[in-house]
Amino acid sequence: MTNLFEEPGLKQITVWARGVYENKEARDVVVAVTEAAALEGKFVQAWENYVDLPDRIYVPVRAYGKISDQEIESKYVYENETPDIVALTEETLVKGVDILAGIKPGAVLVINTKRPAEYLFKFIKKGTENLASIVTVDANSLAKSIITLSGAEGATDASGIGKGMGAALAAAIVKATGIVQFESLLKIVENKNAAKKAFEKAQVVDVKTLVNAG
Amino acid sequence: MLEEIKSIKKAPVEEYYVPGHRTCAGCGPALQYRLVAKAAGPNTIFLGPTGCMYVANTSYGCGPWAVPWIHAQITNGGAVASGIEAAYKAMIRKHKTDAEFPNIIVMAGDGGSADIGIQALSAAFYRGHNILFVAYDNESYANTGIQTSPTTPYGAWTTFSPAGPVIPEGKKLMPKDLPKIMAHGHPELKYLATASLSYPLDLMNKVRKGLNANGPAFLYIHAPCPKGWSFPADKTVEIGKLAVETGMFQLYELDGGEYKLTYKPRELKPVSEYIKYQGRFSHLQPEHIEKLQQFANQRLKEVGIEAVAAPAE
Amino acid sequence: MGVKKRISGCVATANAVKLADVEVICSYPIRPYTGIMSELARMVADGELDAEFVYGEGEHGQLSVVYGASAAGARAFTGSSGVGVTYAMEVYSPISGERLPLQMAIADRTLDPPGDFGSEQTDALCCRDQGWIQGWASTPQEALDLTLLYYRIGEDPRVLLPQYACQDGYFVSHILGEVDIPDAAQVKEFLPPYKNHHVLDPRNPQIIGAQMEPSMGPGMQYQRYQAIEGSRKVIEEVHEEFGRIFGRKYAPWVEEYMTDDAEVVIFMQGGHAETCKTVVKRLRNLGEKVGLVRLRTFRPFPTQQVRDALGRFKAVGVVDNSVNFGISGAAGVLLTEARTALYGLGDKVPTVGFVAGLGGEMITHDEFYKMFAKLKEVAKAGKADKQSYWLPFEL
Amino acid sequence: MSVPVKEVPFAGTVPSPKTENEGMITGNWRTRRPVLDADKCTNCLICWISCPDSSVNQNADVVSFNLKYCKGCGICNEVCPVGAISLAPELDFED
Repeated sequence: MTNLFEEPGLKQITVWARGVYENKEARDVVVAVTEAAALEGKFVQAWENYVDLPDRIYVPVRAYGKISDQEIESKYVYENETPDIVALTEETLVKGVDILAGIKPGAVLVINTKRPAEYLFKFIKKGTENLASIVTVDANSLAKSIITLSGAEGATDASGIGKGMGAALAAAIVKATGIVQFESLLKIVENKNAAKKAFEKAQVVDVKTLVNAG
Repeated sequence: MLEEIKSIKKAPVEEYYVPGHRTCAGCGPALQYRLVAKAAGPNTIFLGPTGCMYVANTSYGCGPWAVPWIHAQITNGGAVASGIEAAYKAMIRKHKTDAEFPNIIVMAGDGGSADIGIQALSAAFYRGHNILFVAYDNESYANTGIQTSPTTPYGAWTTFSPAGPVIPEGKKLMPKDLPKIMAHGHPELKYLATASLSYPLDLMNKVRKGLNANGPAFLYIHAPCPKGWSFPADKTVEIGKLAVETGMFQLYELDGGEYKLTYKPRELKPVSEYIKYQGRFSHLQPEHIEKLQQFANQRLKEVGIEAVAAPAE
Repeated sequence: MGVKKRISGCVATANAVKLADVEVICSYPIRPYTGIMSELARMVADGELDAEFVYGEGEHGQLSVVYGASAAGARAFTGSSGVGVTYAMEVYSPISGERLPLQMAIADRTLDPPGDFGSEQTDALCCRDQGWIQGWASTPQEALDLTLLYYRIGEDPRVLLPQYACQDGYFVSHILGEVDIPDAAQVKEFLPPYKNHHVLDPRNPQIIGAQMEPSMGPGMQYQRYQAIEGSRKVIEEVHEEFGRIFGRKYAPWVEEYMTDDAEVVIFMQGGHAETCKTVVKRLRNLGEKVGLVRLRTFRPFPTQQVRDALGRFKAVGVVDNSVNFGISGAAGVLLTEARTALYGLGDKVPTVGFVAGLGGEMITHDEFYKMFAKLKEVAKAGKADKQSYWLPFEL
Repeated sequence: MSVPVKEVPFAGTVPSPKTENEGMITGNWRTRRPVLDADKCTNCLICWISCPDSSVNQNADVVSFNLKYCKGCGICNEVCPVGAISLAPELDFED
């Protein structure tokens, strides 16, 4: 059954965040990356997890993106069941949250953190067998999170896409995965400076080296 | 008869609003809920009209109450409580239960009390049911992501009253004064008080007075909301104190028909001290802040405090 | 044994509520059901009934009060008519979803505009899909009996669903009829005290109505579906026992009148069926093979029983006493449900819709006569040339 | 994925929890952990009475924290009159 409905070439991005304080940033990451992909002629979709809303301060919440070469047919499959890319707007999410649930082989984990990947890897208890690399970037040092309630529940975000820390996190995703051209992302995000610095500074670590070290 | 709690150290250790709920970190309404439950004790039935304290507390088919709890619609907390009370009265009288008459407490938000719920609330008090109706005021429809309610202050940004070039102050209307609406015109009312989570002992004792009143009692609790008001989650208690110290909220009770101030700030601070920590007011211009100051002065005057606050800078 | 009195449907219902020994009643005035509450208020004031009589602040409040009362473990009663029934709409689904078997009497009434106070089944039919047991009484006697039957069915631990006991406003609710009021001992035997396993009791704390995420939604709805489907067996059992105890036997689903060798029948529910009976009888005297099938239980809808009952005639006319603007078949919900029941029988049983008695107007003998005449034509032709007819304008 | 019917609570009703609601464990919300300096704590219980999550425990001498549910809001740190509570990054702790 699953194979019958598989959509080859469909990539899924799941961003985990802390409610209220980073909800916009999570939404911005998926919107920025998918809008960039749309500029490149891809079919895209971005949305927030409805059950996670209304978000509460610090509650783990998810935002999703889908990018494909073909028209997306699973547009109302409302959770990303097999993500290719997982990103965290906040580092503590590695602890006690099943962030890698369902990831595809070769998946990439991108974390907003000052800490090294080796340290964070210790906290991830499930799903690492399919994980190819961990990308770290100190997005908080490049841009602040914008806390706003506008844009939630399907409304228009009056504060602008990629104005805050999400621009940096999106850039790290692009650097590690090449899912879109970095130039495309820059056309979308407002905080281009943060995106550029993140693109430059993000560190990609092969999970194999972490497993061997651990 | 529930006895007066003399100090925080003498407050009951037992929790009836236990850990494990999906309320915000630093949630004011959750804190007041815990204090109300603690003061009320085990022989209590809670009703939760729709709102944050329904949805956030019962997400995923579970809940944090060690006492019975039932959902009511956002419209009908007062009516459902009336039904429970009438049922217990009749069942006890007709020997259909050997239970003791319970404390019946409605925990309604400002929408479920001052707005869509006011009809059921007023009717329950008119009829004289022996219930305690708590209106926890976080000054917005918070569960749906912060929309204006009748108690949202003038000038506050919400997703239904955003500030913009055409409407620079955000919310243009002055808030309803629910405790005064309740105080005047409900002849069966036995007890009414306002409280704040920042004054926990006062709050718990007002809960007990209300439950001891043997008739309809109304408690209006100021419950700062870090999400909706945009202040850091650790500042909830401080914001609650500032509301009282600036006169934006007044602590009083109406017991036996007379207003009594239960806390009088030693020195009133200007309203600007209160609003500067809250993102929802960050767009306000001096003329808007002045209007808020006048609003606070007026409310203070109504409860017998002459405003001495300096005008906003 | 009981006593016989000439009373209205309102008073008959009130007597049943008294016999059911309810604990909480919640009132709000609206014609034509008001008489039920006035009668109950009098009974409470006179000490005939020991119950809390709560003045609702409106129908929404009424339903909310009995919701709370039922959740606290009390047997509870309320009622309404017309726009009052629709004003309370928010509260019907929580009551059935939380499986609180309280009862609401509906003396039906047309909806506004323009403030017509006459009988029409539209109000009650608006709430037909809320997970409540529902059916219509055609006489004051049946109104009394329906109240007792429904409490017993709804409170059965296999069912636990609320009930709308409906009667046509004015016709049934106001016109006196002879009613056998059973004695309390018989009712006690038939209707045991209300017990539920989820009640608000601090000695056994439970959380009632916690919020579910969408993944629990299908299961929650499936439970209610199972409850109403499962009630079919209970409805039959309870009717059987009612007959045994009270000596009045009702067919649980459809009542057939002079249908034995009938060729065409009218299918309908409610008090106007009494008028139809006269027409059937007179036409029979003239040698016409006509009959009446009266639906007694509308929810759950007895699909199989209706199919069995109607499937053997040459034409069926379905009388809808409600407005359902834009509905398939251009008549009413009874026509669509009857057609669903008959689906697959091909052209064997042509069906025609008749919308009649709207706004509280009576359905006259003459109108029923015309309906039967039309049905004879349809039976002869083997098909109808029109889906439905609005009376008196189109027939 | 839909929950099987048998696992859906009947009539939306569940038993009340006694001391903790295991259905909603919130310790993983925390980014900062409260840490007590027991030498400074006077056991005044202001932090205990001010916790929205009932996650400060009373003990004989000094308070402790219920980290299974503590969301790390930091109110305890704010209200402590003697500065006995501090907040440390949660990822500094391996447990």
